[in-house]
Amino acid sequence: MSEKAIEKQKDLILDVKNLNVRFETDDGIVRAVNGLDLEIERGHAIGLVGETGAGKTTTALALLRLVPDPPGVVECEKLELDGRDVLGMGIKELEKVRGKDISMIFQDPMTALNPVFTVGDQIAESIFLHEDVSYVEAQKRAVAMLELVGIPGERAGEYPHQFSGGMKQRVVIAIALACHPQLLIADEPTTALDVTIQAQVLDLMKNLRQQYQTSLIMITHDLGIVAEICDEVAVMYAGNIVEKGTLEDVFNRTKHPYTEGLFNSLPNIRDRKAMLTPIKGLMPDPTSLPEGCPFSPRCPYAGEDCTAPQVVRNISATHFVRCCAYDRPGFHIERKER
Amino acid sequence: MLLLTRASKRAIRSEVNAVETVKRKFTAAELQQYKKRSMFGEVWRNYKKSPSAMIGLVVLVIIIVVAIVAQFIYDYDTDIVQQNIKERFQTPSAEHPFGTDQYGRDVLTRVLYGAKYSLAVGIVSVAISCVLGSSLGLIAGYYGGFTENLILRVCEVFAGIPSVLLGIAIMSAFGQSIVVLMFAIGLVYVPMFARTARAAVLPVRDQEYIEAARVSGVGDLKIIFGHVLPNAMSPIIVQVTMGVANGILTASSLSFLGLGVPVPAPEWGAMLSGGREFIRDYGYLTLFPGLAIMITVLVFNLMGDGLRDALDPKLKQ
Amino acid sequence: MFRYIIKRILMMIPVLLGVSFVVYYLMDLAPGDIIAQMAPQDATPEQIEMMREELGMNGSVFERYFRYLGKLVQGDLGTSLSQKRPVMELFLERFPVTVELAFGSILVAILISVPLGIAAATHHRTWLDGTSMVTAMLGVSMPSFWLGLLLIMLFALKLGWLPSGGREGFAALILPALTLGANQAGSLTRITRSSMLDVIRQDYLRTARAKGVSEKQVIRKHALKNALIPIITVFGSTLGGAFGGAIMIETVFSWPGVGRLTVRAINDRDMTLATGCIIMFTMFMTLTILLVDIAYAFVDPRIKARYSK
Amino acid sequence: MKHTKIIALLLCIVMAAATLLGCTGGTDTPVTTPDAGQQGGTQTNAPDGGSTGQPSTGDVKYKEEIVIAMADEFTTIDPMETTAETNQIVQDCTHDLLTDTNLTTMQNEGELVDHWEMLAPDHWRFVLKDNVTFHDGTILNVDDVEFTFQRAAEKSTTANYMAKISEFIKVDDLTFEVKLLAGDVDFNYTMAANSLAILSKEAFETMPEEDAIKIGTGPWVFEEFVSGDYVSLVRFEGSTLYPVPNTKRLVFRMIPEASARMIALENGEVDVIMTPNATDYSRLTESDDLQLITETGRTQNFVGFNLQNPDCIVTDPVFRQAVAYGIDKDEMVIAAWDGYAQVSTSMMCRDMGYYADIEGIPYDPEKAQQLFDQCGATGKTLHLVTSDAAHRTKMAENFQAQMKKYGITITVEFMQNSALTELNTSDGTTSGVELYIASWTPGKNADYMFRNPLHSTGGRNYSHLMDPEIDALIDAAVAETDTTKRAEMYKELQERITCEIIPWVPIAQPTLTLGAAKGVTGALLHPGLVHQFKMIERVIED
Repeated sequence: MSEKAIEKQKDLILDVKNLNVRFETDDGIVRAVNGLDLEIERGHAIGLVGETGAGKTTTALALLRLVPDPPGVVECEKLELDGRDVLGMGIKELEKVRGKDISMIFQDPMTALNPVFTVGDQIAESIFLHEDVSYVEAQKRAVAMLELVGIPGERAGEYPHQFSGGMKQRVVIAIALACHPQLLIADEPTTALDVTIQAQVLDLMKNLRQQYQTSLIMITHDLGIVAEICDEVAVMYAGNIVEKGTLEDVFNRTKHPYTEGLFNSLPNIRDRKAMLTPIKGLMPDPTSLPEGCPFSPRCPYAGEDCTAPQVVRNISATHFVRCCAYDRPGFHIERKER
Repeated sequence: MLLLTRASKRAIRSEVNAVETVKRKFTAAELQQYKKRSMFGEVWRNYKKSPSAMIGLVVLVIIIVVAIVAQFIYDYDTDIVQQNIKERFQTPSAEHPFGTDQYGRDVLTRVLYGAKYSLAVGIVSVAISCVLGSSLGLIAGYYGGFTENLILRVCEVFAGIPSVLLGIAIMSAFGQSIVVLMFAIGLVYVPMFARTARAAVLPVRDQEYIEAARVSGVGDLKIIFGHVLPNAMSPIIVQVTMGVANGILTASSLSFLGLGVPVPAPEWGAMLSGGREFIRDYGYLTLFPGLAIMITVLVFNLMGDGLRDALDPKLKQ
Repeated sequence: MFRYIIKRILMMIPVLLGVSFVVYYLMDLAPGDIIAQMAPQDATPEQIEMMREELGMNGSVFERYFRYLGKLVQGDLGTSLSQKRPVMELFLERFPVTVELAFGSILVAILISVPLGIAAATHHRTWLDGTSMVTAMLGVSMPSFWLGLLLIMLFALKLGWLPSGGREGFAALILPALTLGANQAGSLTRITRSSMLDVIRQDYLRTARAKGVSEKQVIRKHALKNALIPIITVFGSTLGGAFGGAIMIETVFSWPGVGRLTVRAINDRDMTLATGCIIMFTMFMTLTILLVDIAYAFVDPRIKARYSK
Repeated sequence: MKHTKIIALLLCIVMAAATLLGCTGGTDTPVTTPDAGQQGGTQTNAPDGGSTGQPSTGDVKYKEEIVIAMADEFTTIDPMETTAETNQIVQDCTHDLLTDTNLTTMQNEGELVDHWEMLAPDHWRFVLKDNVTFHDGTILNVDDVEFTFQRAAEKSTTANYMAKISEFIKVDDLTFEVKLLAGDVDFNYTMAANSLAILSKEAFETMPEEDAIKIGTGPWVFEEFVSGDYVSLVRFEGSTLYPVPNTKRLVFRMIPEASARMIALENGEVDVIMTPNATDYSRLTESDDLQLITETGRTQNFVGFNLQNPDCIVTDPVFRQAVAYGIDKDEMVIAAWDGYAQVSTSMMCRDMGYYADIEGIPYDPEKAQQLFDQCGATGKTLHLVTSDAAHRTKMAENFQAQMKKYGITITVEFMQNSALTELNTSDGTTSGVELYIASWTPGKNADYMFRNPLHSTGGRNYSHLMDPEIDALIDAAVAETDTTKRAEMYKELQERITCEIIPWVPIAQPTLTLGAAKGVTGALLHPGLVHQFKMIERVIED
C-alpha cells in the first residue's frame, strides 16, 4: 500500500527498465550495457559514476537512441521520458525530442563542435529546429544564450577554432540548454578541461540547472563533482548499476564492494602520505563477461554465490545494491576512514 | 589490438633509444629486424581480413603462374610470330576459345603469352620509379634545405607534364622498345614516389632516435636506410602496388597510341590497338585483351587497397 | 592571402621553364623533324636548308632553345612550325574544347562519386559499401580508351542514341564525358568514402544528432561540408587527371581538344607547338590547383585563418 | 558481412562482363572477306567535273549540305604552306591550278590554262582561259599568275619549282611565256603541283594576307574553320570556270578514327568518309544506304634493302632474290589491305604510261629457301624499319611471320613517318638501316617514277642504289623523244630493277576507296589521296 503511494508520489522524468546494449563487431560481441534500470525524478541530479569502459556513455547515448547501428544493438523493456515512450517513437518524433526535451553535453569540447559552422549558427540551429521562430530570431536567441554562458554575444560569428577549450565547452552547454530541456545528460563535461576552468564550468552548470529546473544525469568518474552537484549517485560497473542511492547513502553508507574500492582508491586529502589502494585487476573483457557478478573476479569478498545471476537488493527506499553477499548473514564491507 | 601495437611500438622505439645511447652493442638493425617481423605478421593478419584483397592476391598469383607457364607451353616462333592468314577472324570456338585475330593467330595464346609483357612493364617501371623516386624523396626529406628544394622543383617539372604526353615524348625521343617503355613509365612516376617518400620522412626526421643515431656517429646512408626508410615503408609499399596498376594502364595507353612494345609481341595494349579496327565485327579481339588489362589492374588496385588498410589500421577503428 | 597567391604564382615560373626545356630537348632528341614532314617529295637540299632557316631550326639545340626561351620569357610562345600560326592562338582555340570535356567529366565524376561515396560510407561494411567500392575500383582499372570504344559500340552503334564523336551539340559531350568521368569517379568515390567515414566518426555529428538534427541534415549539412574539404584537395589533382586523360579520350571520340593537338604536334615534330601546348597545359593545371587551394580556404575556416595570418 | 562483400564483388564482375558482352554481341554475323580479284568495278562517279553536271532543274532534289569526314586535320588554306593531303583536298575546292591531272583519264590537262605550247624544252607558252572569276569578283589574268609565281619563289615549300624558271614574260592579259634554266619536256606537270594554286593579286593588294589567301577561282568559297573540328565552304555563286555546284555547303569534318568515321556515316552524320577500314568495305557494299567508291591505286608499296649498308647480308643480290621469291604477296595483301590491293609484279606502278607488264619474280618458297641457304641467311636476325602507318605495320608484321618460315628472324621498329624519311634519306653507310618498308606514289610522269627513288641523285633513293648504268638509262630515257624507244628503255629499267638488282621487292598497289552514302556522286579519287570533291552532290529522294 505504502509502496504504491510512494510510486505515485514519484514524478519521474526518466524511467528505464532492463536496458541492454551490445556491439556486434568482427572481434566478437561487446556487451556494453546489461539489463540496466534507472529512474530519475524531475528536477533531480543524478551522478553516474564508474571507470572508463563501464558503459556510462553508451547508456547516455542509448537514452537518446543515438547508439550507432550497426554495430550497436539496443534492447530495452521500457524507456520513458516524462511519461512518453521513447522506444516506440518514430524517427521524426525522436528528432523532436532530442535537443528539446533531452540534451547532451559531450565529453570533449574540442571535437564536439562542427569546425565549419560558426558557434552562433550551431546554437541557433537547435533553437530553429525546435521552436517556432524565424532563423533571425533563432540567431538572436543564440546570442543571448552565448551571453548566458558567459561569452560576449559578438563572438557568435566566430568559428570553433577561435575559442579556447573552456569557452568551447560553454558553447556546447549553450547548445544543450538552448531549448531548455527537461533532462540534460552531461558526459564528463569537465574531464578535458583545466582544473580552474573545470570549476567555472561546473558553477555555470549548477546555476543554469537551478535556473531552468533541469533534471541532470552527470556522467563522471570524479566523485568530487558528484558530491558537489548531484542529489543521487549511481555506480556503474561492466554495463550495469551496482549501487544507487542518495549522496548520503552511497558516500556514507557504502554497500557495494566496488563502490568501496572506488572510495579507497581516492587520495586522502587529510592524509596525503597515506598509500592509495587501487582495485586489483582490470575491468573484465566486455566480449566475455564472467557469469554472475562481473566484479566477482576482483572482489575481495567474492564467494561461490557470486556466480549466480545478481538481483537488486533494497537497503532502504532510496538505496539499492546489486550484490549477493548481503544474503550472507552479517555481511558488511570495510571502508577506510577518511 | 591497436592500442597494443602502438604501445609496443613506442616501447620498442624507446628501447632503441636506450640501446643507442647507453651501449651500442645491440645494433639497431637487429631491433629493426624484430620490429619488421612483428610488423609483417600484423600486416598479414590485417590483410587477410579483407576478402577483396585476398581475392586480389589469389588472382595475381594465378596471373603470374599463367605468365610463367605460358612461356613453357607456347613457342615464341611458331605460336606468336607465325601467322595463319587462312584462319583469320575465327570467332571463339572450342579450338580457339578466344577466336583468332586478323593474322589467324590464336587470341587465347596471345593473351596468355602477353601476360608477361604487361606484368614486366608494370613491375619493372614501378621498380625504376620506386628506387629512383624514393631515394630522391628520402634524400630530400632527410637533408632538407637546398637539396630538398632542388629535388622538389625538378619533380614538379616532371609531375607537371601530363603523364601520357611525357610518355609519348620520351618514347618518341628514344625509340620504340620495351626497355624504353619501362623507363618512360618509370620516369613518369618518379615524382609521385619522391613526394610520398619525402612526406613519410618529414615527421621522422627530427625524432629523437634519429638524432641519437646521428650523434653517435652513424653515417647518413646508414641512418637513411636503417632508420628513416623503414618508417617510410608503408606508404611506399601501397604506392608500389597502385603504381603497378597505373603503370600497366599507362603502358596500354601508349601501346594504344602505337608507341608500345614492338610487334609481334602480344602486349595487351598493342593487341587492343590492333583489334580496334575490327571492333565492330570481331569485338572479341578487343574484348579479351581489354578484360585482361582490367583484371590485372583491378587485382593490383584491390591489393593496394587491402595493403593500405592493413598498414594503416586507423581506418579499421 | 594575396601575398600567398603571388608567391605560388612566382614559384610556378621555374617549373614552367623546366618543363619547356625538358619538352624541347626531348623533341629534339626524337628522330625525324618537321622539315622532312613538310618538304615536297622532290625537294632539293638547298630548299631544305632554306626551310630550316625559315623555321628557325638552324643551329644547335641549345642555341635554338635559348632563342626560343628569349621569346618565351616575353610571353611569346612562337609560331607553330607546321601550321604557321601563333601557338598561343592555336592553343586558346582548342583549350576551351578540352576544358569543356574536362569539366563535363568532372561533373559526371562528382555526380557518380559523391552519392556513391556517401552511400558507401553511411552504409559502411554492407553490401552497398562493397558494391560501390568494387564499382569504383572497376572505373579506375578500366583502360579509358577501351571503355570509350565499348560505349561507342553500345550507344552510338547498337542503340544509335548518341553521336560517336565530334563536337556537335550537347549530345556529343555525353559519351566522352561519361568515359572520362567514369575513370575519375573511381578515385573520387574512394576519397569521398574515406573522407566521409572519417567525418562520420566525429563527435560533432553526435552533437548535431543530439540537437535533434535529422539524419539527412546531419549527412548533407554537417558531414558533407566537412567531408568536402579533403575531396576538394583531390579535386585539383582530379582535374589534372581529367586533362591528362582527355588526351586519350579526344583520340577515341574525335574531340578537337588541345590534347589531340599536342599529340599531333609531337608526332609532327612541331617543337614550338608541342612545347607551347605543354607549357600552357602545365600552367593551367598548376593554376587550377592553386584555385582549388583557395577554394579550400573558403570551405574550411581554419585554413582561411592560417592564410590571413 | 564478409560474405556480402564477396557477393558484391562477384556481382560487379558479372555485371561488367554482361555489359561488355552485350556491346559485342554482334560478332556472330559472318562477314566474308572479299578476294583481291573482286574489286575491279569502279562505282559510278560523276563525269568529268569540268564539262558536265549542270544543275538539273525540276524534279531532282539535292542535299543542301554535304559533310566529308577526313582522317587528318586541316590546318591551313594557304596552298604554299603545306603538302599535306587534307589541306590540299580543301584547297582543291577553293583554288585552281594552271594544269591539273584529269582524274578520269589520268592525263595532264589545263585547268586555268586553256592550252599550252612547248616552244623549246626550255621555253614554254601558256594561254589562260578567258573570263575566269575569282571569289572577290575580279577576272583572272597573267598578273595573277606572275604574282603567284613571285610569292612561290619566296616560300620554301615551292621555291624548288620556281628555281627552274629563269624568266617570266607577259605577252598579253591571258598569255605568258616561261623560260627555263634547263630543258624540261615535262614542265606542264610542274604547273600541276597543288601548292602552285593561282592566287588573286588584287586581293593581296586590298586585303590582309590571311583573307586574301582564301580568294581563289574554285567553285567553293572558304567559310569557316574551327581548328581540329571542321572547315566549311559555301558554293561560289559567281563561279565561271566550273558550274555552280548543286550542293550549297560543303563541310570537311575531322574524325581521326576510321571506325568512328564509319559509324558517323552510318548514323547519317556525314555523307562521305575518307579511307574506310578494309573491314568495313563489305558493310559499305552490302548496305542499301551506303556505297563503296573505289579506284585502282597508284601507290607502290615495297620491302626495300639498304644497298650501302657495309656489313649486312642485304647487299648480297642472292639474298635479295631470295626475299623476292620468298614473299607470298597474296597473303600480304590480305593481311595488310584485306585483299583490296593489286599485287605488283613490276617495280613500276600499273596504269602509268610506259608500264610494261613484265613477269617479275614469282612466289616460290622452295627456291627462296634454297637461295637463303645458299647465301647463308638462314638463322640470321635482321632489322626492319617502317613508319607507324597502319598498312605498313601490318605488312611488317606479316613479312616478319613469312620470313620466320625460312628461319630468318626479323625485328621490327615502327617510327614516325618523318623520322623514317630522315633515316632513309641519310647516308646509307652509316644509317644502320637494313630493311625497310615504304611506298612511292609517282603522281606525275614516268621519269619521276624512276629518278626519285632509283637515280643516285634521287631525293627518295631510300635503297641508296648507286648504279651508273641505271643512272645513265634513266637520264637517256627522259631525253628520248621517240616514245617507242623510250618505252623500251623503261621496260629494260623495270626488268633490271625488278628481277636483277632488286633494290626493293614490290608488293602491291592498294585500291583507293571512299565510303559514301547512296546518291553521292562527283567524288573523284586521286592516287596521291588528294581526292577531288569539287562537283560532289547527293541526290535525295522524297
